[in-house]
Amino acid sequence: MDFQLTADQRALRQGVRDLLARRFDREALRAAVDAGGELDRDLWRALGEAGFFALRLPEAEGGVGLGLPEAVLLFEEAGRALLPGPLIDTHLAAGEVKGAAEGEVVVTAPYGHFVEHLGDADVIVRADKDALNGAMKVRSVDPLTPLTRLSRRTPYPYPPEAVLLTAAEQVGTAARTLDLAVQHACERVQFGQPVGGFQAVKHLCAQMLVRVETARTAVYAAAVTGTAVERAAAKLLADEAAVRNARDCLQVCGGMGFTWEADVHLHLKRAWVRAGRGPSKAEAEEELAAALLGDPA
Amino acid sequence: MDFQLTADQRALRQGVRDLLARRFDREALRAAVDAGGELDRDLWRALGEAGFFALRLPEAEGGVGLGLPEAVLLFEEAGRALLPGPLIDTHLAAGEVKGAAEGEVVVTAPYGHFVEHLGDADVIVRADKDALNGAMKVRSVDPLTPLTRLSRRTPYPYPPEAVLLTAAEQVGTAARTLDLAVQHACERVQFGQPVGGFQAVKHLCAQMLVRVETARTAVYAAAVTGTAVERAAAKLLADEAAVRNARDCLQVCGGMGFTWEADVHLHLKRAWVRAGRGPSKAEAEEELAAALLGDPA
Amino acid sequence: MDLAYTPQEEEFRTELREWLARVLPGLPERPDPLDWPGRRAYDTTWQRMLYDAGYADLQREATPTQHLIFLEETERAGAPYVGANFVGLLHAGPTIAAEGTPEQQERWLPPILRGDEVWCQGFSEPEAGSDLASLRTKAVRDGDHYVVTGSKIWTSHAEVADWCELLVRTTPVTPDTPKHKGITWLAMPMDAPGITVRPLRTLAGSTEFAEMFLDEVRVPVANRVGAENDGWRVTMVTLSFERGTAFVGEVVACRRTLAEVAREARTNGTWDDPAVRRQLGRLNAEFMTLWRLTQWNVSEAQKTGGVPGVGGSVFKLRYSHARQELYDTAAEVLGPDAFDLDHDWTLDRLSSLSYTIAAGTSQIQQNIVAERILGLPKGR
Amino acid sequence: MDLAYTPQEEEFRTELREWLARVLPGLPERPDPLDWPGRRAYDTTWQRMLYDAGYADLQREATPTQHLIFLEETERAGAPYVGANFVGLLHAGPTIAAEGTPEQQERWLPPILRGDEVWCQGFSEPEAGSDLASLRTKAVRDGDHYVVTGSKIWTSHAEVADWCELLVRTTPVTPDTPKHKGITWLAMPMDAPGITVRPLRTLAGSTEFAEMFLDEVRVPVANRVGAENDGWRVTMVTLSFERGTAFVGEVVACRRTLAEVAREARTNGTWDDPAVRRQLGRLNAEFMTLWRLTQWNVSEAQKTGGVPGVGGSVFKLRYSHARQELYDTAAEVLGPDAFDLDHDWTLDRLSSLSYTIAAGTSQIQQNIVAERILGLPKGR
Repeated sequence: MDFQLTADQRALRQGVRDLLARRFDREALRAAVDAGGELDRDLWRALGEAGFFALRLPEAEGGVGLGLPEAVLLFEEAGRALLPGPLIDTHLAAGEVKGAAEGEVVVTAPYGHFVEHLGDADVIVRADKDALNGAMKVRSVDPLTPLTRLSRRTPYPYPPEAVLLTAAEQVGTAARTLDLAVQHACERVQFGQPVGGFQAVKHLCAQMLVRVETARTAVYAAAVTGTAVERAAAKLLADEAAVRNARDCLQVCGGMGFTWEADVHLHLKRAWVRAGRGPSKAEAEEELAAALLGDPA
Repeated sequence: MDFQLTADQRALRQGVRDLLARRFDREALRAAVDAGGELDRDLWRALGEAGFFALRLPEAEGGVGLGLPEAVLLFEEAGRALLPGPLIDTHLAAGEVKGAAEGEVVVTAPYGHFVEHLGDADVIVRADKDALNGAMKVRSVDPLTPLTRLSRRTPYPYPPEAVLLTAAEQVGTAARTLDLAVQHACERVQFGQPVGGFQAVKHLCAQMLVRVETARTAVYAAAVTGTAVERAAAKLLADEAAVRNARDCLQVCGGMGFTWEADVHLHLKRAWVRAGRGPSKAEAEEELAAALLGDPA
Repeated sequence: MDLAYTPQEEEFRTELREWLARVLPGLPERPDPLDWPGRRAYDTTWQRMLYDAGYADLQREATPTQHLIFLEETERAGAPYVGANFVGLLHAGPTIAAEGTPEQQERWLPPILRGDEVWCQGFSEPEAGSDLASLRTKAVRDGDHYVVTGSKIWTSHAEVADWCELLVRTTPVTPDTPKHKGITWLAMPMDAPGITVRPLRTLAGSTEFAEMFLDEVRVPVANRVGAENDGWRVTMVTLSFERGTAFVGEVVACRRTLAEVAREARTNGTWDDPAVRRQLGRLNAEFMTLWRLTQWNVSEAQKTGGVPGVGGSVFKLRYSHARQELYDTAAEVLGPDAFDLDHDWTLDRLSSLSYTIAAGTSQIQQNIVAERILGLPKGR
Repeated sequence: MDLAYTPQEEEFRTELREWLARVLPGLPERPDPLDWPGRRAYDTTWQRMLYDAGYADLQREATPTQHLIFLEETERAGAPYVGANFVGLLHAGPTIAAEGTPEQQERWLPPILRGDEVWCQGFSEPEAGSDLASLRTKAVRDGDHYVVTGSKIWTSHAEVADWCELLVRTTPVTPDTPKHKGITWLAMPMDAPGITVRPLRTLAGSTEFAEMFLDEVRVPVANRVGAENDGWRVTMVTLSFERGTAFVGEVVACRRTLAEVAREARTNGTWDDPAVRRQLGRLNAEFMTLWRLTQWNVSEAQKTGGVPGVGGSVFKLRYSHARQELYDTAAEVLGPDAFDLDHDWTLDRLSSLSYTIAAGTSQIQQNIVAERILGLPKGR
């Protein structure tokens, strides 16, 4: 047993982090917000070139030939950077939809009552021909995720890999909001000391770390084992970690966190939107409960 | 509107508190624990003389002629002092069962799957003749509340006043465990200061106070209005305040709180037993939910 | 201990209801939230109507219970909120009433009550939030003026205010002058040269608040309320006593919203999930009791003339949390609509996020409760 | 990143299983919990069996993963717990192994591994709980002995122990000698005159722990491990590194209990309440992940030879909370049985209350995580 990142996996993660720092820095993020989540096609192609979409495509088919454990590392970084776009749908479409692997096309797909980034999408998958009949763009709570509301719930289930990759993105948000909270707590001085010196702030941050570590472990484990029940656990814990950490980050940052200029609200809103993908909390819990009546662990 | 205690009500509360301090001090409490909750008949008669049981009986029938608002003050004090015995059943039986009002007899009644203090009881009410067939004494989690398990659930509902008076007892436990926590936090020195100087301890205590004030208000309001929905709110909030405050008191008191000699466990165990009386959390919530669909508040 | 209203109170309520029924239909349309002059005009028109009807100065002319009835009935009737008159009626006005000279009271109070003049509040600063007393905006005496330089934040209605109740530092912090001692309270005319107001966008996308930059703004010394360097005490006189009425309208509104959420749940089928239903039931207990707690606090104020603000901390801790839970539950009931900013509850959910932060974070409130009510020691 | 066991690890597991299947049926009956000599005999018999089979010194002879497998399999097979050998095997022993002289190691380690000698721990004191370093039990040098006076608390197995790993103060606290600097580690023979052991009853009604009163107990200087006044460092060497295996058996046991609670819910009908069901599902996610987190930490220790104890704080924070939730849920499922001390889960619920307190309260653990992992500043 070696349930630790390999050297290759660590290098992969660092590579993506560096790429995103270069190609999607804070300035680019705020520009994307101002653009209402409109996609930067150059960036999309850069992601394609870096293997973001082709990661799990066999090498024989021009892909990188890696697996879900590597994919969750990528999507955690995407979540951390608040990278916009139907990343998961395009990633899943690599090898199926021409140009997806290379980042030449943007692929989206309906889930539940919504399609994300419909305006920017070149291809829509998992949709029958009249899926978009009567669909209406809504004023999305997440400025980085344009949402179109379907006239009826899509009958296609959210793919299992998409559930897991969404959970990985949530871990990215949980981790990043912890970083933001810690940074603020070390820098902001009130009552003559950094607010991070106060136990109440310390303990908020400590619990945020506990959530990150737990959710990340669940996501990694689900990526390695690929079982439905571990995936449900990963989704449940990662949704909770992302939403609660973003909330706690806001609390730590106080008034400053409540401004539009602070990034924390972008994480919170994205975490809400991601939690709406795939099984709900209740559905995940039901799946996990049912598993208890099977063979004892 | 004058939703404050009257001078008479304050005097009544102080009177009961003084009586219990005199007749049921800490030594008596620990003696009762050692006696496995066996009742002190002298104390029972003293309670009777003080009007504890006859409180709501009309003066014409030899009672004190007061109402539920006064009764909840009494039972809050009883809860605070961890006074043992089927106080509520005997109080409700005053005027119905001879000698109950005076504290000459001990009256108990089944609820759910249990009868409390069966061994000490002179009279059992709300029970048909074969209610006790096959009943068995259990090793009660609460050393001050002997429990007998019925062979089947009693068909008699727990009386509305009993629900409210139980909630009042829970407020007593919530308030008393706050006192214990604050006392410990002021006296116990660690790392060169009273532990109450640490924010984490402060905030635990502050939330305990918030629970006490909220639950107490709910109980008083239910006593004044007498409505089913306010009673459900009182039960819900008081159960939660009692159990969570006892838990938090234990956390504040640390290792010392974990010993048998500390009183906090007696409060926690009693709070668990009381929460088992009358509507469950789910039942109370359902009643409160149903009320939302009635006339808007 | 009772919850019944006296005949006098019932009469006050009846007359108020009749008046509301008569005047509300004649009100103009509500202005667009982005139309600041329109909002000012709307809010001051309403204040003038209250003034003419004798409801303008409830803080002083009515009992706490009547005040509660006023807030309850106006909320139920869908009357306008205090809006732009908030600071004048509830902060600056009471401060001037308590600590101002007769001339100052005569100058400033009537226009507030009539809705002629609007006030804003210049207390918080970018570096002084929870630690308000560490404020740095500096006022230097120059003849019969103070020359004020610094910046303020979270200033509501700054764009349309006539006056700003401003806290400034008149003596630098030194070992001999602790931070609370060198602060002075000034009434700053908002048309004075050197004031720049910049809207501050919140995470809800709105610009309810502003930043205010002060560059050598000259404020007459005559506009100082209380003594120089005594501004902290002057401010706390108002802030630390209340009548328990601060959240009356909001609690009434939350209870109405909760009932609406329950009906929405019933309509869209989420009601059939016992977990959703019970959560709604739990919130009913919560807000029903917050209402009773309000009545308790108002009754206490009625008896004593005003209650220490620490009791308000208990209320605010519970209420701010309950309010956030309410809108999280509303989002769960709404499902997909919760992602749509055109649904009121989505915006309300976003703005409810400030409740555990603004006007004293929950952490600060817990310190207050622990130290001032429970007597726990200040730590190292 | 994988969760598969290597062929060597699988072989270790298979051999262990075979051995357990062979020897467990031959074990004597479990002694009564109040029969201390019986419990000692039972626990040391088991330790001797492990020794003879080569499983006694896994801390040094096996990899962390093998150690995890050992703890997992013995728990699943219902083998005895480490019991009375806990302190010897997991605290005193490793300390002596790391810091003792060759003679000390020769004297004390083999009897621990063989189950010949039982150790207890004399660290905590009535006035030194979370703040362990403020301990006051005093040792005064008298020739080649220390004369020890003071009192200790929470000493498990004190009644039947041969040795006590004792922390004593050899230099009083002064401005020049901070509290961590004057502490010394001693091995105290439990048959020395002057030791009084008094059972300490917990809220669960059990007497797992004892208080220990020391009245001029003479301990040879030769029994000191490490230098005089260096006892804090000596102790921390052991306490601050771990292999991630501390809670392996408990997590396995909790997962089994959770499945039993689910089956009980199914049997008694509470399963039909979605709220109960989902809470069980939530706990499944919790404990499944705590198991994965254990495997993560053990894998890290396997790579690095041992991990800093702060990682254990993260685990303990989550685990102690989850364990308490598990038994609260069990009580909800049990209904009336939850009030019956004859039901195992009722007692387990009571003892689970100590998990957020013992071995570093959750508050202390959060400080550790915040300061040592996240780098937040120490406050005033």
